[in-house]
Amino acid sequence: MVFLAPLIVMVLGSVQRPLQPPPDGLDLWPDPAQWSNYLAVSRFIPLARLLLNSLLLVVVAVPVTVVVTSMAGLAIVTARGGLRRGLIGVSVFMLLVPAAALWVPRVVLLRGVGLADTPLTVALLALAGTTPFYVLLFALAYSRIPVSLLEAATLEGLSPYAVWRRIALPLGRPAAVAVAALSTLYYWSTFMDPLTLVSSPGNWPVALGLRSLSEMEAALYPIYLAGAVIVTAPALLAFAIGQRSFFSAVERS
Amino acid sequence: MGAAIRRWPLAVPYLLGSLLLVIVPLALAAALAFTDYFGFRPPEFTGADNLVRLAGDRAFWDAVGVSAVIAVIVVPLRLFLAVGAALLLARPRGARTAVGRAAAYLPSAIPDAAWALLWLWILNPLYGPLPAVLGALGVADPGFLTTPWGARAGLVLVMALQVGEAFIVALAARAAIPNRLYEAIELEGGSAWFAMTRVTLPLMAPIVLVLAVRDIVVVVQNAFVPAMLVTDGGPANATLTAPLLIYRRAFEYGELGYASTLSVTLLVLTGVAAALPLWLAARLAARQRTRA
Amino acid sequence: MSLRILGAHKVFHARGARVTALGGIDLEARDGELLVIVGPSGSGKSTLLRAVAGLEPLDAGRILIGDRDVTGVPAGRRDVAMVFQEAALFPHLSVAANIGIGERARGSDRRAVEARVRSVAETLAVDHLLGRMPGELSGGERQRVALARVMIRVPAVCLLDEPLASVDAELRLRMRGEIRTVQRSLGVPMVHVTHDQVEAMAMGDRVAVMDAGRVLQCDTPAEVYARPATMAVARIFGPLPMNLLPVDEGTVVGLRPERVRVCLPEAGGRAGSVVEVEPAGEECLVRVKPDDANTDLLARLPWSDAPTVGDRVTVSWRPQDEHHFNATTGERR
Amino acid sequence: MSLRILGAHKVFHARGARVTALGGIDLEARDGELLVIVGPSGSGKSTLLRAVAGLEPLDAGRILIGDRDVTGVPAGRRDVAMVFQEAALFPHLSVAANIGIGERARGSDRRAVEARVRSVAETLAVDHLLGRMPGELSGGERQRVALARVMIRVPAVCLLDEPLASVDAELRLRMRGEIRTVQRSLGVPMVHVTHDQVEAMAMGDRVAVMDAGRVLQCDTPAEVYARPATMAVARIFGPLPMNLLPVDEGTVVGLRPERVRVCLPEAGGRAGSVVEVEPAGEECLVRVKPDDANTDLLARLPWSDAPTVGDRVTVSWRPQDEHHFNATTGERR
Amino acid sequence: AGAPIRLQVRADPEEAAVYRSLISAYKDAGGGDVELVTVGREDHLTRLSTAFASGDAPDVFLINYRDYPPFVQRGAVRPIGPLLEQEGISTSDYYEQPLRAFTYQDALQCMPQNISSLVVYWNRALFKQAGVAPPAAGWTWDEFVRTAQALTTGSVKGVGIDPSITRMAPFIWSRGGAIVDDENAPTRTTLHEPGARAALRAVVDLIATGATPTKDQLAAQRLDEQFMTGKVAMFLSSRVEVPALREQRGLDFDVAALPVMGAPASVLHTDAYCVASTSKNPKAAAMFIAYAVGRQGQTVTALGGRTVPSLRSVATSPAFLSPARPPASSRVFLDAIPHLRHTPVTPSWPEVEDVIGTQLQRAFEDGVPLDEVLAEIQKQADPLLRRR
Ligand SMILES: Nc1ncnc2c1ncn2[C@@H]1O[C@H](COP(=O)(O)OP(=O)(O)OP(=O)(O)O)[C@@H](O)[C@H]1O
Ligand SMILES: Nc1ncnc2c1ncn2[C@@H]1O[C@H](COP(=O)(O)OP(=O)(O)OP(=O)(O)O)[C@@H](O)[C@H]1O
Ligand SMILES: [Mg+2]
Ligand SMILES: [Mg+2]
Repeated sequence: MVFLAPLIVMVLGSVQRPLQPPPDGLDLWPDPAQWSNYLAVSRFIPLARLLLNSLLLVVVAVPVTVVVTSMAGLAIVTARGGLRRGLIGVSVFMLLVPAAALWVPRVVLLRGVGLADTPLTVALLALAGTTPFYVLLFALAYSRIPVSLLEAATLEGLSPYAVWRRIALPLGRPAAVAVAALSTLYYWSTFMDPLTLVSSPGNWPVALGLRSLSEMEAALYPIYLAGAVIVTAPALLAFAIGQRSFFSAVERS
Repeated sequence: MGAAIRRWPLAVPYLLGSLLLVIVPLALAAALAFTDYFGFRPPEFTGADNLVRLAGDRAFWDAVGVSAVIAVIVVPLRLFLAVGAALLLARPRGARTAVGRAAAYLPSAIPDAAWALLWLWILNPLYGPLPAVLGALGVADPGFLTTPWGARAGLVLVMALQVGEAFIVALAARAAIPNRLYEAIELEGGSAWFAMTRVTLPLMAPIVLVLAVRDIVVVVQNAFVPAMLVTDGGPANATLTAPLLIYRRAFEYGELGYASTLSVTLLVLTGVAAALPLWLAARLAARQRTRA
Repeated sequence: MSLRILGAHKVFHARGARVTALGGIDLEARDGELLVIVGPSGSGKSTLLRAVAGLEPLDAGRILIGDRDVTGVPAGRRDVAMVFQEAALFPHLSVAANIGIGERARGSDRRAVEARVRSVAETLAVDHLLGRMPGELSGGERQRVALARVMIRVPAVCLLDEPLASVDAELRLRMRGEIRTVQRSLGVPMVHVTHDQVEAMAMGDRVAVMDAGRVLQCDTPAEVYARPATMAVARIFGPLPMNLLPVDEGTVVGLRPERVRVCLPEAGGRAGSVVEVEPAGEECLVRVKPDDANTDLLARLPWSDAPTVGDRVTVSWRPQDEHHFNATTGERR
Repeated sequence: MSLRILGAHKVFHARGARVTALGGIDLEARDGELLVIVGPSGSGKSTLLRAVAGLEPLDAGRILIGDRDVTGVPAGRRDVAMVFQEAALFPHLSVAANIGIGERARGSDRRAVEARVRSVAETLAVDHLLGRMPGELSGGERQRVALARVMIRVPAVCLLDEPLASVDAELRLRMRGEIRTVQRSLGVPMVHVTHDQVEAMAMGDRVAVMDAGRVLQCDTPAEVYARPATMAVARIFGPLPMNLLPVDEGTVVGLRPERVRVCLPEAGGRAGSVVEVEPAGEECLVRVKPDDANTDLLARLPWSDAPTVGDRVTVSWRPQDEHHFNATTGERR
Repeated sequence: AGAPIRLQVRADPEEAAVYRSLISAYKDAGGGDVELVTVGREDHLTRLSTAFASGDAPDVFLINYRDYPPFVQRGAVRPIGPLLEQEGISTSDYYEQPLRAFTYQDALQCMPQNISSLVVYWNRALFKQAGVAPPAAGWTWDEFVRTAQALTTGSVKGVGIDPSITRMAPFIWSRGGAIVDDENAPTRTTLHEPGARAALRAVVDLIATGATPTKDQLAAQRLDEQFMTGKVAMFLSSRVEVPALREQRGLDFDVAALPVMGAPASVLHTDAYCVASTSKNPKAAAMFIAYAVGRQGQTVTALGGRTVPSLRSVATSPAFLSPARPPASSRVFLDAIPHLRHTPVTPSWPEVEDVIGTQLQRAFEDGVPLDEVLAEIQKQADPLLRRR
């Protein structure tokens, strides 16, 4: 219940009448419900455009993330000795790097190679696995696969790529689904990355739009909350639809 | 001599991506740490000046202290909640599990700003339900937004419940434990508690460890959004965490060079902090191995 | 306390198909008795053990331990010990901890457990491995560790699912003795699944022959060997499957390969030619294709009498060595 | 193309201890030859196969397939097929897909692979399981599927690590034949690890006896059986371990239990008493404690001659059945 | 029409609409393409910094006076004076204070868009209810305190003041004190010196009367929201509050001059358009700025309600002054202009402000003795000022 409350409050708040004196705290029950707030959102931000950008971002970045991180995870699990320690060490080290330290150098670098400021600039992060955390996640998941399975596949003449594609990925499906879900959420809601990496508003994802809505006057908060619901809904909807298969994938060991 | 199986080429995309997006930028940041840099002109090399300044930068060390205090409380709490929820909801038991799982995951799906807004209301000293409930229970109101420790407690709550990620990861880890092992314990007449402490938790330990390291990093370095939106560092800098301070230093005061110095320092400090659970886990695992 | 299984039924639903793993099993393992179960792969042996242990709920039927009906009782409270077919070792625990985990689970003191672990490990010749992790063991070592985990306690019933499959011949011989000794000293019913016919005959007080989810015969090894109840039993039980020759309509004659004589063509009997010769120590296995039948005949002969492939021979046997079966029902006549 | 293993060395470091899994192995499996490896649990058999397959790097030594030195070649490029001791089936693929995965990986057409899969599945009697998932198979079924996966292709070398351990006797007999047929038609060297002595004798063109990381003897089964090179071989190889009696200083006499006669006390020989009788089909195993020695003597007798435990008996044997070993080196005299 | 340029402004979504109409008006008037980037409060500087660092800075950006020192001192700005001259803008048409504030090393760096100042917002209904006379021009601090006390009843507090140096500065100046030793080249703070101290003392005394919101109330709701919901009858802020208060149905408010402790004084709030030193199209940038601060542009932004125009002619036009749209007494903003002063221009000023704000909060809300707080300010802020 503690967990569910925010959603309820958010939805209720989003149908409050805007432009009335801010209630003492949040007046929970709206009377009457003001559904027009949802239409009002696009008066303030180009909602459709931003949603589209976000969708594009997710569609590109999430698969790339899953592919890059799961391949790296498999490499870690099958490497031995120094190579293995090296890969894990690099990943843990990168996990420790503060995001704030990277914003400025990153944008300087990406501009230098001409990759800044596109709707997909943020998706580049997927090449680095989005976060090394996902790589470690895969490494752990794959370390549970009996070694003899991977060995058998190799003996059957499967290339490293085929071992990954045909054996490791399906066997590590829980991890893949988890990483896909987590990275979807990440790309759907990240706003610091696009804020620093993408200068043209036309290329912004919706989270950044929502971020600017969040700075509206208190009196307009219902509209912000409506925006928040619009932005949260796809994530939740995807979760609700996928939840069964998601958890069943997670469950199957 | 021999031929191990070669699958390291699979790591190449990841390593290249990391090189471009993390390692090289980090190297740049490390270089900037020894400069005066404001972003408008090329950086000026200043040698060890920034380090000297760092040594005497009380505000920064205070902020590191605040971050440490919060991390010490939040990280175990988050792990406890995430792993606890994962264990409780590991076995499908109909609709309640589904609802429970969705609920555990939800807060992480809600935009930060909305989440912060909600907590501003929940913690509100006058209208908030939490102080009211505490009052009704006869517990003294800690002053969630008004006193230093109250604000820290509030921040802890805000961060503690957003554990959807860790929850899912823990759930996946729990699911990966072969059922056969539980059958064996069951046959031996081991209690559920025994199975959890001797089988589940030790087998989940590596993942919990990674979660712990990551949580430390998240709380100590990246989670300035709650601090910024809920308490804005106040009251009297009681919740001015290291990342928030660095953020201000870099972007409000425009000192990108010195902010780099602070970031790199923080990186080193978190490295040390993260080494702690790693060390602890190694010790524990060694004990576990032989004892059962 | 005896173990009784009454009318056990279990159907799996695999990819739409129904697999009857247990098709109504009635079986009893008496107090202090070692009941061996043999049967072809997939005949439901593991399923039966798992049902007894409480790991697999039955669709119908009851399980009684002594006078206690444990059908609905959770596995943990049945007081049943079991060695799994694939040694279920805890990968994060050392061999010593793996062996001792049950005792620890039941709350024994660590010191006391350590001593017990060492002694049972010695019995099973794994004491030099106590500090290792399961990932560092060979296949047979793993099975012995799993066995040690069970032998450390005194349960109400003891179940072994092919615990010696990967153990070498010499050790196997020794462990067979050990298991029997332990079982006798415990005096509890023990059910032992094996594919090794020699093991079945050597160890079992009684042996139950299973096929396709049913118990075909349950009697002393000697009796089952001497008078198999059905053709299926005749094929399943024994160091070598019985030769089954359809003689006239309605009757099949069964002949143990050990009782088949192979002589030079001149002697009386059926003529045929040798299609295969397998050496087997002092003996050899000879497969003969009789001229007047489609079924090969298997014979076990002393190595000294071994023919070579292609030889023309005559096969014969004594009439009293014939077993007669009903060709349609498969039952003994 | 033959398989040659030259000076293979492998040491594991387990919890501080050094375990010499391979202590300098030289071995050859000739073209079209079936080489059986037997040896006690933990003697390094699996490690040797894994080294040949390229799964375990050697500390020293070379592996040659034909004239090609594959020592440094990664596993995927050695063209070696292997059945693992624990059937390594892909749990997410159906049985059919498991069998066909290698063919598909090598780029064969799906149609063609399907047909091949079906035919090899029939050979191994798993065609009715093709649509199932590995989790829904019994232990023996799983091993047969693993075998099918190897038998579908024509590799340069074929390695089998106890592929029949959980298969029932009858099927085993049949599969033994199948494997040999396949191997002969492939005409490649095949190395087969087994614990089943009967299997070793029946199938092997030659047999290598391993112990503690070394090859003790490598010769035809008949020769190894007839003239074991060392006491260890004598114990390890054969359906029953050889009796080893220290007679005088420096010499141990070995006696196959099959050659030991047990008679009534009056007859000539050593007196003793029966301590154990294990039935074994037509025969029985009798353990006799001679009055003048500490070592028990094992004898295999026809069932009709079976004594009972406690009987006073005399054991005797023919002098030509004695094997003589050096008591200190263990070597044959 | 000139080359396309990019404009970055800090604006919340409502304000963004105003800038969008400004740009479309510019286009209608034959101007070139302008890409608008609106960024929220918190993110404006972050974006600017990273954009500058990566060489992708907007051509024109709007910046608040308080944030501007680092930018100008560190060379982010191209002096706008000469550029605007070419566009035919005569600075004499504009109020002088903001121009002076944005002049650095004798050159006009950025062109002010507005000229706001600190005023007292007051709730007409609550005044009527309490029977208190509306604030009169030139009212004294004591009158102010009395008014606040009179307004304080039950659930209503008399006045709310944020604990920040921009709120305190006018009183300090009015009382004859100073914030720093030298406004052009500050080397230390002077809040502990008698004039400033007395002004701060007066505020602390006001708080002690209970006429201001309690600590809990302050934590529960922002001052502007408390004003909207009638929980405080007066509060101090700049012009920025007007659009939101206007939207508030049923709220009848007006603005009044700050009370004086000695001489009249107020503090300058202003934003200006700057041309980035990296801009490749300074000409087009200047053209746009000329339009935006020109008559039409200023009228568009003034109508938005948010700004007090920096162009005199528009400031005195109905677009700004019309009493039809509250606050009726907008002229108060213009009346304050002669007494406007501004805070020092030095790169570390934003940080100094944060330090002072944190300490004042302790004095105002936690009851920490004023002298202790002032000593702490000295200790923390003075080194910052001395740092370049
Ligand atoms: N989980 C399952 N789902 C579907 N079918 C199953 C499942 N487990 C077992 N079976 C089927 O039930 C039958 C009996 O299986 P069981 O494991 O009891 O055989 P078994 O006698 O132990 O064989 P083996 O000697 O090979 O271990 C087999 O046909 C098997 O395929
Ligand atoms: N990864 C490992 N780490 C440490 N020791 C190992 C490892 N793998 C095997 N060993 C040891 O090496 C020796 C040889 O093992 P191997 O698996 O080759 O035996 P094996 O002959 O196949 O035995 P089995 O018949 O029981 O399968 C054993 O003593 C085993 O304990
Ligand atoms: Mg089984
Ligand atoms: Mg092995």
